[in-house]
Amino acid sequence: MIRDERLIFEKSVPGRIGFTLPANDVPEVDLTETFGEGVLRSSGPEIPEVSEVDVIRHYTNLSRRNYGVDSGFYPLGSCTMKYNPKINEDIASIDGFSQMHPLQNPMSAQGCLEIFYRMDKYLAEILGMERVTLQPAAGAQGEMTGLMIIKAYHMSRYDEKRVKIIVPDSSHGTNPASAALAGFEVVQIPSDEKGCVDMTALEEILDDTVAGLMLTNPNTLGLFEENILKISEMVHKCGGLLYYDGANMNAIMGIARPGDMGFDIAHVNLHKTFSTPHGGGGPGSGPIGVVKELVPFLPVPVIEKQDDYYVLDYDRPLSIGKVKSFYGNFSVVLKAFSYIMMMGPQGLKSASQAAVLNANYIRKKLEDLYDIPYNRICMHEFVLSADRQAQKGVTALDIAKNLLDEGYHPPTVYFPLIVHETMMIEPTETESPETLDAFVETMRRIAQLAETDPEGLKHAPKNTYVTRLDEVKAARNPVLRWRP
Amino acid sequence: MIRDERLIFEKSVPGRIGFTLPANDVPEVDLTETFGEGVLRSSGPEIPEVSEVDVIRHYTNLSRRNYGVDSGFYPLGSCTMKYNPKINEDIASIDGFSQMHPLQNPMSAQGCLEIFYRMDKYLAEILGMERVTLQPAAGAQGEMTGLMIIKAYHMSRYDEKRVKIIVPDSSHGTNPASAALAGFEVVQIPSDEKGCVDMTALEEILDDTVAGLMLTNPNTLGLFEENILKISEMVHKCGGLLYYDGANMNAIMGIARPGDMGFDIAHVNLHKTFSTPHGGGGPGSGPIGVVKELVPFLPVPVIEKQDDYYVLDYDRPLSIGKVKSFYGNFSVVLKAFSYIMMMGPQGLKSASQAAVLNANYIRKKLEDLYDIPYNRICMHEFVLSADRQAQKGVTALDIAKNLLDEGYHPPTVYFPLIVHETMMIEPTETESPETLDAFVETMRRIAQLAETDPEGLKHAPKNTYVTRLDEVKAARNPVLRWRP
Amino acid sequence: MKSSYIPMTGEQQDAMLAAVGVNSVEELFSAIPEELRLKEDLDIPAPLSEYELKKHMMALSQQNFDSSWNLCFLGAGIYDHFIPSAVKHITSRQEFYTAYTPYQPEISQGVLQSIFEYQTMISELSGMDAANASLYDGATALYEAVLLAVRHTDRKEVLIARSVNPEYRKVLYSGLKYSGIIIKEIEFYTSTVEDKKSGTLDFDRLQSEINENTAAVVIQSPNFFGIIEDIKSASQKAREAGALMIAVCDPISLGVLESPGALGADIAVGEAQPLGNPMNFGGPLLGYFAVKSPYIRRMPGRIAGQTTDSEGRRGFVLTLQAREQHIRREKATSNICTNQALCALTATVYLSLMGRKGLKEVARQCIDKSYYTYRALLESGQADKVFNAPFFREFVVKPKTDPELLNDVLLAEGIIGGYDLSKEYPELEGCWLVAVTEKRTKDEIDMFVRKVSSICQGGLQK
Amino acid sequence: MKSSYIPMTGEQQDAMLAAVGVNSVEELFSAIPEELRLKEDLDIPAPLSEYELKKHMMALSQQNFDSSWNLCFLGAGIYDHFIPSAVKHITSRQEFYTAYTPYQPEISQGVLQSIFEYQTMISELSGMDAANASLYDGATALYEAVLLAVRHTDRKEVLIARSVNPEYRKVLYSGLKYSGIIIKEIEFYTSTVEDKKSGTLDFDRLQSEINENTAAVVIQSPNFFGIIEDIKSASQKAREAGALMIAVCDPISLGVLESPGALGADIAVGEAQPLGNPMNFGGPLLGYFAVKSPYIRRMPGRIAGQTTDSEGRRGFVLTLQAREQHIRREKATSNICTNQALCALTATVYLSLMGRKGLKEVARQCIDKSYYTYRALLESGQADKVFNAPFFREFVVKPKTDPELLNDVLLAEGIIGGYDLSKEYPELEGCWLVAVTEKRTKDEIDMFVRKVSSICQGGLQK
Ligand SMILES: Cc1ncc(COP(=O)(O)O)c(C=O)c1O
Ligand SMILES: Cc1ncc(COP(=O)(O)O)c(C=O)c1O
Repeated sequence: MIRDERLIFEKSVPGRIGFTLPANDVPEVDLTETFGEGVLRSSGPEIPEVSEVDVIRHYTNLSRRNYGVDSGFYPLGSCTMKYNPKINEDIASIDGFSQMHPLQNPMSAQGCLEIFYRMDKYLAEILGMERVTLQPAAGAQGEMTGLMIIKAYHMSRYDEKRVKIIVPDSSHGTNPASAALAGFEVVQIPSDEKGCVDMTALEEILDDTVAGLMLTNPNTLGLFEENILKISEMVHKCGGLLYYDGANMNAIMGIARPGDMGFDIAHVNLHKTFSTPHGGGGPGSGPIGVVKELVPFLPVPVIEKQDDYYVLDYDRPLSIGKVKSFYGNFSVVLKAFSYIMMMGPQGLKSASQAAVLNANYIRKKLEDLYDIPYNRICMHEFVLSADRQAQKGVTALDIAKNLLDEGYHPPTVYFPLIVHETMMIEPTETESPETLDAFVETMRRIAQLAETDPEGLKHAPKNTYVTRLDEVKAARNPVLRWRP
Repeated sequence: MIRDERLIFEKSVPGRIGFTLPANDVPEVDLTETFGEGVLRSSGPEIPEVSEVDVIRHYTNLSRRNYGVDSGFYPLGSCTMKYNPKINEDIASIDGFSQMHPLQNPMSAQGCLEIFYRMDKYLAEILGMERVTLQPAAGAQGEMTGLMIIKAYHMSRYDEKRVKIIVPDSSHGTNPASAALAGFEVVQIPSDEKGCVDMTALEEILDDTVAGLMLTNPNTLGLFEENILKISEMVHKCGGLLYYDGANMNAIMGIARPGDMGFDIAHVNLHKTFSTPHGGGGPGSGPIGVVKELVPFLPVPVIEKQDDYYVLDYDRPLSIGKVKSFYGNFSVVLKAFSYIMMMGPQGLKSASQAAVLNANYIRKKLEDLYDIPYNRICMHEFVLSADRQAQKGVTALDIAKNLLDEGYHPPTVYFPLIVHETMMIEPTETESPETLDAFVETMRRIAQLAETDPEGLKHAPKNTYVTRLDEVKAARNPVLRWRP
Repeated sequence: MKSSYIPMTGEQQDAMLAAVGVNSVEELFSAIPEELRLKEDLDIPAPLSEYELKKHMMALSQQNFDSSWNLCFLGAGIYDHFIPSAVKHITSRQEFYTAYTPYQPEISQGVLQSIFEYQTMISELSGMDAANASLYDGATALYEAVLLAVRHTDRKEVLIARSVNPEYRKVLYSGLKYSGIIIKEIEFYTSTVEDKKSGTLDFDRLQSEINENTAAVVIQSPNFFGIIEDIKSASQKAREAGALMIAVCDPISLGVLESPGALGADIAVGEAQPLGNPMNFGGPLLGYFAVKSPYIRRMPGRIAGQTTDSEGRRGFVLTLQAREQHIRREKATSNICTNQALCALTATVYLSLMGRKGLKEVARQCIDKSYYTYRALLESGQADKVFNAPFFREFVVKPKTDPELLNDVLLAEGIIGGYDLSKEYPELEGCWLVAVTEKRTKDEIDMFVRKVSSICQGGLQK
Repeated sequence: MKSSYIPMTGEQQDAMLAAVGVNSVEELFSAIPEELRLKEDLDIPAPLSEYELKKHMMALSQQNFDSSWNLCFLGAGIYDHFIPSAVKHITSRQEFYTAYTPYQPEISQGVLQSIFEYQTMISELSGMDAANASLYDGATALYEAVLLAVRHTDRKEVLIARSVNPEYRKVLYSGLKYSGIIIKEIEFYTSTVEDKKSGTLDFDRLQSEINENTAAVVIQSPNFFGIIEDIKSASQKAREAGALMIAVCDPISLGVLESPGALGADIAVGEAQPLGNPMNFGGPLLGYFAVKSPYIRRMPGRIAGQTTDSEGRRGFVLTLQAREQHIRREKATSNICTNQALCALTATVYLSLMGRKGLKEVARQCIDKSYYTYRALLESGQADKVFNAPFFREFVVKPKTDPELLNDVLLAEGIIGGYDLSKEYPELEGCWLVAVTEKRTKDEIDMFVRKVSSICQGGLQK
């Protein structure tokens, strides 16, 4: 690996250029005369001055210090790091899609609108919902949108005392954060010894101040909430709505549907379940589906078909408005749409089946050496605890760092918060049994080393571009930008 | 770096698939009935059975064990490893070019033909020649084509005793190889103490059996043949032709032209001078230009303009015929065409100027620590000798391997053959002074280590995916394919 | 399970089921109540092969009139700028685009360093001390900025210029609907057309609305009409009232215009799509978010910070995570998790390629070409002046033909016309917002002006 | 030196000139005789910026009728096969395409291993013991094969089927013109149209021409007419005469057809463009070259071989270099230096993706679809049978309208018609060579047949 630690700014040379532009062929405006005093920039910006080859080498080499799904196994629980088919990337680069302006006359954007419209239908079918909005840019924004709809729904019924949103203690951080942001009071309920919603606790909390319950199912332990029908009945009975965090949809595509479980609103992460690449942290897409009763509250515009044409319907008095500009992360939607078109009903189902089988396979192969707090058949992911190893001084974090040295992206660590020394393993369906076997073997070797040579595991990673980084230092003295 | 030593075959699992094809929508032909006995394959082929993710990971990771211009400095002398502008790659991928069949009606391929036609003109201007054929797929094929033209020319004059081609001892291996292949007797002449053609030796050899002389200018020592006008006069006088190996054109674009020097035929390597990427060993493109007298001998077809249309002219009785199917490596030509269009006359000249300045700069900065056999102002490259280091036991090869560890592609070693422990350094114009300085510093450090710790330099490379490879073993017991 | 994306073969499946100790795939799902298990296939189309898909999608794309073959004069927040080819060559490096958020810094230095560089560039452009790693878009960035201001000042009123992008205001209104935060819009100034201030923030109204309840003042410059606002005076007013100044600024304009930071703004946000990101029918976009130091720990979203590794080498990590949802849950500064990392990388590569000079040149050409277009339209006599303040890249005129009708005719001739302002500003009935980027040539502009004036002369009416 | 591709700034240039000890750039060129130094700029167009270039090239590409929007029924050696998207994603990895020939194996394991895999796949397909790393195209591969045979046998006569691709034969004739090697063409057999042998090699003629001077027998299967030849019998004849058997084979067909190796050929060559390489208006192509073991050290071009590194790990190097020009100079087996490495990588990735099953499926669909088309054309009554032997992907018919005319009309309707055989085979006047790959759907074929027959019924004549 080529060691070049400089920032792009540190490669800048005054006067060097990396761009070419057509020569200006219109008269020049006199800037100071036109704009007057104080409007024009007095100094900077310190944007680097480099050539095209500098830029290409710099970022190509940076990319080589990064690990993606295309580099190897990425069992990052809750993130569904499945393989991203290459054809989808090509499709998203078609000029006829990528060079469309969102405010064009809808008649000149029928291709885009058809995709939105059909994607709404497909996702509605997959989720068991009535309609879907593709506006939210990610899961968290989907949640926010859903919660706004819950709010709007209750308000439309003048039911103003519903201020509480219930979330299980195993829920993802975005759930309570979104609820709080949407102006709700967040009530956390515990999980029972089986890892599911504690029914007594739920029972106790349910009253007419409850606006809704947020749940992911299978939950973040990878377990299906077996009481889901009971839960939804209870919540509905007390007048609340059920929100489905669809981050875990990869377990149940074509097998079961949140709508059928009694959920009123459900989001999916296209960047997880529907295989759009995660981009090192986005862009994603978090469409939400709603039951019939909630359709009027969906964000505007809703894409409708009138006669043979697709139109943008803004005339929806009960709509919560807009959660994001325009219509959603179109090019992400495009990739997910392509994925669905290539998988078909059978393909999606097979994907979930294989994802679940893969997770169970790893679970089985590790159960003797690691603690598995809820050791039964899991869905697409499961949680183990490195507690046994931690007693020897080898934490989940140490295990993760050792996996780096072995060429793996580690599982999610320390989430969900209700399990000690958690490692959350989600292999996805795009991994081969050979890959799983190799990973299992590595995990077993690490477990054995934790017994025989725990100290040896404390210094990983060694084979990476940088060794263990001082996060405390970073937070204590934040250096958030380069300074000239 | 992820260590995965398996071949793609070793990842194969029976029944696994990586392809999708439309279902066959026509009736199936009964194969045995149609083809009869013995025509159908009885076994194999053992093509791997892998999934798309397997393929992507396998080759992505393989790519990470490779070094290109985009990885860093690549001063491989004689190869002009300049930066390859990205726009050219995009242009070559345009469907309107890449999806053209060569046998289409020329009226349906006017875009392609216009590019060939204009490229012919541009290169003719750059070379100082009358016309250019773009048919040859690489420099060596350009040479071959040129030599066939030389043959055809003499034969057309019934001058059948011209059987010799003269090449300097500093010439590239393809020169004598091409000459031999074209049916000539190869006569090698020595270089003089200045590194140029030995004029007395040349004088002696010139007679009416000489068909021609092949020369690159600047030559492979990076030196301009100062006697070039004299040489061409002498060769012409005795009835021979002059062939220009244009591998070194990057020194003189817009500054001097082979045609003006007296050359009758000249090739250029588009994959060197005109910045088309080398692809890890091709495809290249080696167009040749010829003087007016030789135009009738050019390979068919020649692209001509008739009225407003471009046509393929096959009706050329003196033509040597075809050296390659169709018209040349079109998509490579396309990239070089784009390059010329972006550089313009000034840009090409600046490129040569900067290339020459860069080479001289490195030469100057190394002259105290390395032997520089012909230490005067060089053109776009120069040759140093590691003789001094070799006396301490550190060969040019060792130096090269140490450069690998420092993140550089080494210079060409052991070519040209007339210098001991040669290293041929060609920085090209796309490298920044900072890069040159860093390289110089590394080369100086190595030279110092050769004095102080020669043994320490014998074990490089250490930081590469594999360490020094046993080439003798490979040649002695050739294993040229994987076996199941 | 025959799919090129699912490597498990039938035989392997059997072996794995056996290893797990179940008899069938179905058994794996036995935790799902029987009545919930789907009995039929999903009602979605049968699978297409890759080649069929490609043809299908090409056909759909051909239903669109895109800017690769139509001339785009539409802006209104999303701009058709030139994107150097090298940008995509970097962002399509698989190590970048197939990675998750950089939770494991040792194998994510590529993304982390690029975010750090992005934060630096955004800070430089906006004249701020720090920036985050991106937000969904300009609109949500503004929403987050307002929340920051409300929390920081512990006040509940926000003053926002009516000339702020309507999309942004809508997102803000939806997001704050039940929050108890009061938003007041400040009109733009209008008197005579010739008044140099017309189209800019009405400072008298600002003065009368601002008070000790004001958490923030929000203005946009160039504003939605392309007009440059007086951020400096607005900042002064905000500071006097103890409110925070939030400036929404276009990043390309900051190549030549003074930074909001230098003009006194506390927070700068905006849409960074113009920095190398394709328009993509409106998404993904790239919300940038930058602040002065006092507000750093209140920023939403991911932030990369510099640190050292165990051998003392420089490295980067996600930092200040104590603000974030995965640690603080309902007390987080924001719920954002997945952001727009690849778009931020795009902007970073774009800015590196353009460099300081290139960015200035783009900005310069936007000014020159928009002014050229503006003047030519006015000179044609077929479009009237509406405002008279200096603008950047985009301007308002009132053509003799209704904008919607005009756009329809232009579209048929391969031109994507300007934005019909009456949609969002009834008071600007008949007004047309035209954007001209560096991509437009003089010839194209001349043709555009010719077409517009000939359509107007034709006297088309609704 | 203002260029985004030349990083040296003016200041740096001055400093460097000083370091070199010259006063000006011109001084660097003082070795060039004054009279040779150009006084004026080259007469080539003024530079375009990237965006202008892109527009210019797009406009040029639009002068072409390409196969992305026209239906291609043209083959004759170059084929319009489906290329999975993943192929380009690999070949556009910069570490691959911006590298030189792998002279430094330790940093070139990517290219070297991929060549080793390519060699294996080609050997497998062709049933040979070894293959080289690629040659320019099928035509030059054949030329090299003939040279090998001549050298190996020390004989001077070569028998080649007239049904070998005319482009290949032309390249061979040009290359051998002054070599003293005599080439004799063996006609294809024709008697009645119904004869199953018509269109295949005329074995009687072969028999009468072959003798102790014959260095090689060259046949192509499927031959230029798409017809499968009897390589086995030809090999027998060659062996009996002490000549080498050179078979030119299409690699896609080898998914289902018996390999030339198994049928007794000594050398297999051909055009591997169909393996994932776009048609690219005829270049770059990919010549493959494979041999039985006795000929390995006579092979032309680059060869990768397996070895071990100093720690005993498997690795790959360029090997058997003693054959090559840079070592042997005029005694080299060939002059080839730069070959078609990236095209070979393309083929390798393509084959990996398609896998054994996919390759067979492609071959299968080519057969089914070409037979379907063939039969429909004959049934239409507007095209006559010419040969009656089994074919692969491509066949000859004689339509009622002259092929050239027919093609012109078809082109206007978005169809790239077949190859007019009269160009190269006067005896096949009016004959049309039609190729049908897996890309063509039944609907497209039906439309094609309908159009052909309606044009023919229209009775168009030259
Ligand atoms: C269970 C769960 N819910 C919600 C989210 C939030 O989704 P996003 O990152 O798309 O905002 C995630 C993503 O990490 C998740 O795993
Ligand atoms: C001086 C010289 N001549 C000829 C050649 C042959 O060119 P090609 O590799 O394109 O066949 C080369 C390439 O290495 C060269 O350097």
